[in-house]
Amino acid sequence: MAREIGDVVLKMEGISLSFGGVKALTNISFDVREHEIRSIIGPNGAGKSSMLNVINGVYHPQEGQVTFRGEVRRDMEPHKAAKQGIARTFQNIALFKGMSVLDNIMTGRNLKMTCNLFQHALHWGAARKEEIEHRRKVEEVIDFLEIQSIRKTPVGRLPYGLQKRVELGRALAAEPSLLLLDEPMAGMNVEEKQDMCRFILDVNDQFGTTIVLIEHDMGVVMDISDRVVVLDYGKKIGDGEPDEVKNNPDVISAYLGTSH
Amino acid sequence: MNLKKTVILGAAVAGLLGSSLAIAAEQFIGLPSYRVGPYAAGGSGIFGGWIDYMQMINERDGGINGVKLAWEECETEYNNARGVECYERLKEKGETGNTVFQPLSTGITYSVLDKVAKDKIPLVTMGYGRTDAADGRVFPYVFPLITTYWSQATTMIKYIAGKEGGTDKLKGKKIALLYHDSAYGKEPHAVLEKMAERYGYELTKIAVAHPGNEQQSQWLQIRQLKPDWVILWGWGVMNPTALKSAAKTGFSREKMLGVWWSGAEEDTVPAGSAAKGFTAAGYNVAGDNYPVIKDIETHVYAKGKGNLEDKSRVGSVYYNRGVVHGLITVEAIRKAQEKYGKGKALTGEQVRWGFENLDLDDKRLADLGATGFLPPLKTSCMDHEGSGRVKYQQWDGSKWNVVTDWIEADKEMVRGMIEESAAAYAKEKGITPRDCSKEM
Amino acid sequence: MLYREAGQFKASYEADQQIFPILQDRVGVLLLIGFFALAVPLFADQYWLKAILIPVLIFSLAAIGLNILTGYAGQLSLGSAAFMAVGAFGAYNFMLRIDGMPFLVAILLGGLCAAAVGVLFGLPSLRIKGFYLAVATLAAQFFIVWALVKIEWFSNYSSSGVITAQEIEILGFAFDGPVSKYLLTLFVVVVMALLAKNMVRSTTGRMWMAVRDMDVAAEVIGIRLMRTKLTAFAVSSFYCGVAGALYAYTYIGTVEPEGFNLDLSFKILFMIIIGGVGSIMGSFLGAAFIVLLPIALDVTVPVLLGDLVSASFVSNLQLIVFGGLIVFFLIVEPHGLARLWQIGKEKLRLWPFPH
Amino acid sequence: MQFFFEVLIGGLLSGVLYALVALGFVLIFKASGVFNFAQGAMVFFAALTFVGFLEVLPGWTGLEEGGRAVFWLAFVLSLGAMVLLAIATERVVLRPLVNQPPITLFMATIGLTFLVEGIAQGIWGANVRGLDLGIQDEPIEYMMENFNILISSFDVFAATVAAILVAALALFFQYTRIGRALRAVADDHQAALSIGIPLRHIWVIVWAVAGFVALVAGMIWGARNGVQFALTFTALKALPVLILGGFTSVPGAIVGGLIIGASEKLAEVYVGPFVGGGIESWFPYILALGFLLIRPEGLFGERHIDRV
Repeated sequence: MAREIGDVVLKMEGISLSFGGVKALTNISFDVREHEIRSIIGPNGAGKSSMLNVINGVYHPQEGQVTFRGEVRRDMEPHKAAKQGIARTFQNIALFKGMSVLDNIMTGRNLKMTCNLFQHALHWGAARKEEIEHRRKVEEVIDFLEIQSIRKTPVGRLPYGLQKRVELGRALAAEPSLLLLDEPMAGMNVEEKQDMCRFILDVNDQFGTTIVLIEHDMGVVMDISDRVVVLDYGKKIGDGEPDEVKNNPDVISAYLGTSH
Repeated sequence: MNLKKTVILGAAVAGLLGSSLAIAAEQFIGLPSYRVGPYAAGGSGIFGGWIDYMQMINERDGGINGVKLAWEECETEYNNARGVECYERLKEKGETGNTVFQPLSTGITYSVLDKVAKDKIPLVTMGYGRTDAADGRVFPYVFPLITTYWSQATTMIKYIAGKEGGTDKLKGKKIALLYHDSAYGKEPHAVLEKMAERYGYELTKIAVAHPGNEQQSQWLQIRQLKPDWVILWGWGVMNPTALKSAAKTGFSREKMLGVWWSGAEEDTVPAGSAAKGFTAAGYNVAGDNYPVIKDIETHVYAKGKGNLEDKSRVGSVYYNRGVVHGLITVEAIRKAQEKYGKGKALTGEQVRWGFENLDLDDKRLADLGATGFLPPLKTSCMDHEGSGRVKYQQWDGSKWNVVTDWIEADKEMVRGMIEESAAAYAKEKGITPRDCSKEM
Repeated sequence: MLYREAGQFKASYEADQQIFPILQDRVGVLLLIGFFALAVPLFADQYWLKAILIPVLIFSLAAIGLNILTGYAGQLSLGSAAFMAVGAFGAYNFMLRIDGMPFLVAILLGGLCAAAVGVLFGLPSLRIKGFYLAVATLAAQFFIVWALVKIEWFSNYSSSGVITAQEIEILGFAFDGPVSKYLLTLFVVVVMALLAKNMVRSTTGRMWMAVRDMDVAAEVIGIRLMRTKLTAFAVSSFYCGVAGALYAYTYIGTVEPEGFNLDLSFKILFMIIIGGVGSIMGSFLGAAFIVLLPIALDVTVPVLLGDLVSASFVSNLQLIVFGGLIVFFLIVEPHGLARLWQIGKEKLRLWPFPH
Repeated sequence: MQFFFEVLIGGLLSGVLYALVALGFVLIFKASGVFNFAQGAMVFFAALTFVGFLEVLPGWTGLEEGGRAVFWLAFVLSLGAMVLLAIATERVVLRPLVNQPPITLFMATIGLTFLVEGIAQGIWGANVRGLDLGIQDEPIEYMMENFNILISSFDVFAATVAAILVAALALFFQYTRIGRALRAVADDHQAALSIGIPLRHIWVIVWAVAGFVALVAGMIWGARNGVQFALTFTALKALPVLILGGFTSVPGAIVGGLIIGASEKLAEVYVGPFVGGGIESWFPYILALGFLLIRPEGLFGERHIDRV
């Protein structure tokens, strides 16, 4: 690949998270480098989604620290994470069901819009210009994801695969520097998976976006990831390049279910 | 529906006799009634009595000097917006438009208050509405007839003084005012406070939050306070609850005095035996032993034309209050006909004059078969109240019994306050009061 | 045939983002406004103006207010009437206490008072959701009415706690007749409805809807929940407040705090649910429906049945039919009249060539 | 101090009565997820039907007026009416609206409110009626003489009835087949369906049980304040109880009722006089609101964790 992997942009150190006594994550550390595709894998309940939720502030870990672009923190509010350029998608699609595809993706740009309520109410001058300018950006995303024909459709009416794509679009509209994708290919057929893979690689390639990915499909993960973290029961059991991880005995036993 | 029938009948008769004969004149009265919701019991009683009285006039006398009464109901649900709609809907009906508007709701009264002077329709509010409207100079079209809340409050103190053995005995007495926490419940505050200054009794005001179906804390307060008298300024379910709670806390019902909106069967029956001994004011009395009620029975109910489904309610407080509404309305029209032409349908403006020049003295009341049924009444340009007298009735466990003669309000005190308040209103609204010496 | 967007190509995003992107809609709205602004005053009688049109317009405005909060931002509220009361009493006091206060400014200030109170009572929405929040907003309903009754300054120490709206005068012209009051109401309501429409189709509206549809996701894309919810409360209460001021000034005249009771709050809620949750147009349809239906029943039922059954039964029958129709409408179209309207339009779009 | 206890105990007893009304809401919300606005109207309908039957039955059957036989016959008939209402509600309102969003169902119950109110007053008339259950609403002498504390015998009776009812419902839920099915439905509609519990039957049953609770509540409140339209307002007393206790918790309704009852009375007595009184209209709501800020799901409500 043409892109250059850069320095570490995100560093997780000793993260522990529990819900009322139930431990979801135990003392986990790993890092993410600029421009790379970093995957988190593990069996169900391994704590993968919790990890993403810690990164962008939805969950607040009890211990550990997160360093993102030099700023050290333990927890933060999700909207601040968004402001710092972290965008994400969700395991169970979290689109705004009552809105059209276009509006959903437009919401992704809300942080870049500066007009206030009164300007919106009048919809004149700056507000109008802003709306059109951002519409243009959103249309670029729509073109990129090849969903032109459904832009005015309410997302609730779309099939699952397209909804996933729209959700990616909403995240991309924010022009993030770090993109967190939670099982972007779950429940898709082979063809849809291929499309999605292509989009992920293109995003990484064209925009240079750093991507943290959770995925179950091992084939896909091993194909597109630069490095992989393996979690099991909230603990890290492996970390490294795909080939390295593939041959890690702990990982093998976790996936085959022999060690527990 | 009577309107329709009479019109059709009239048209048929006119057709028979040839077109040269005019259709018999009709006086239209719009009835903004309410027969559903929380106050349906009062509404159906009052409007039932009122309609029955008008029916009786049509049946017995053939109308007022030959002018038949016609009416139409409009359901307000005791709701302000619905009331306004009814007012506007009824306004233009009938030959000469609506004669009079009596909404039986203070909220609706306020909602149409600004409109009546422009539309020239008298607004009659008996025992509710805006007290200072008794100043006819500022409110030419509003008639809080017979008596107002402020007048009533003064009669309550008079009644208590009578029981205690004179106004001088009021000194040091404790009176608690248990009131519905609303504009309505606040009405008597100023008067009672003023009288407290004059007579030296100690007034404690205790609010009951709407709807008043829980009064535990208020009555425990009363139990602590040990007042000599409790004035119950209640409304709806608050009344039986107060009586029940009084019984529960061992306060004597004999020492409880109710406002006229807490002195009907609807207030005492639900309280059961707890209501026994409770006394309440009334500008009309209960009972079917009056010639006017007997006439309704013979001319209306005997012919199967009564408005009430449950005939046993004839003679109840609310029913009789409705009869008073009917009676005064009819008398105002009769009076106005004397000036503007007998046998003619009159406009609201003309009937307004009738309301302003009512003179129901003892003799007239006797003619109407209503001696003791309602107080003598004489209105004028200055005084749109006309009487200010109430009787007190006591509940004996099964019916209301009159226990006093008509008690006169402290006119001098109330009148001053009315004029003050009306003047403030006139100033705020930029109204120039009429000069009553120029009125006929 | 007439309602066809085929052939209307949008060459620019600007054209696609107009308030009414389809030509027929633009023309339709203009015609509608023209009809209500020009034809109605000429032909409608006083009854229609005073008893139907003015209240429908005012309730529509309140319904838009509630719709912004409930329909767009997803926060269920049962306190709209109380915010109307704040607007009415606010406007009254500004008119009363400041000499030469222009009427339109007074009602806007009344609306701002309502907005401020709305934000205060909106604070719990940050933690409480759904029906819990709805019941919690009842606190606003009861507390505000109680405070308006108790604190006599609000009603200028009037003995009965009521306020009487001052005469309306704008630039020397007195708005005292039904036609002028109607036009004034229409003007305010139409302008505010258009502003609302603009808000809900811009970022503000998208943020509201995002919070409504999925608040966690909204936060993740950078929407500040607190600010968005409170903005919705403020704007919603502002609309209700202005509606309340109009209610006092162009409709009822003399109002008491109890007039803004829970029943009125519920009525406004009915309007948006029957009209269509999340639709400005639906607010108008719902308000018209809820105002007109009982009147229509009151006019027709007695004529049909008057001689057969007692007056009380006729009244109760109206209530039964009203309740039954609400259930019926919800079953036929749970998304309200606005959706029916949309479906109608879609049918029209294809007519006469259904595919 | 004696006054304080008087207010406290009176408040707790009233609170039980609030809880009784709240219970109806909880049952329906638990089983069908519907916030049943018509609960107040159901209380009114039940009480009015009961009193109506008391009035007409002697004429129809020749039974002695005010006798035991008439009382129980009227009770059974009213219960029958509530079951009919439940069946009709399920058929006409709930079934066609299944899977609609909660707000639509809520609105439908508002429509139902008008229907029920209209039917109740249409059939039985608008007259205000008294209801005598044979228990005097007077102070218990023993407490008066020994502690000078005023406690109403009727309130104690009502609280006992409510307690028995709650206990009976708890047993019903815990130990009967239907009860277990109801709990299953409350936990998970889909799961309940998949193990073969007919949801429609469950809904009818739960609405009928709520109707039964409404009947008992209506009789007690009716005996306190008269059987009249204002019975529908009892719902307003129950709502703060509901949010305090949690929409889905039977014990929550009871504890919530006790807290609301006691605190609103104490507040009215000790705080009311300083602010002009009448604070009972909003105090419970503000209290519940303050409480919700600390625990958004109510006292015993199920904690909801957003999973993303």
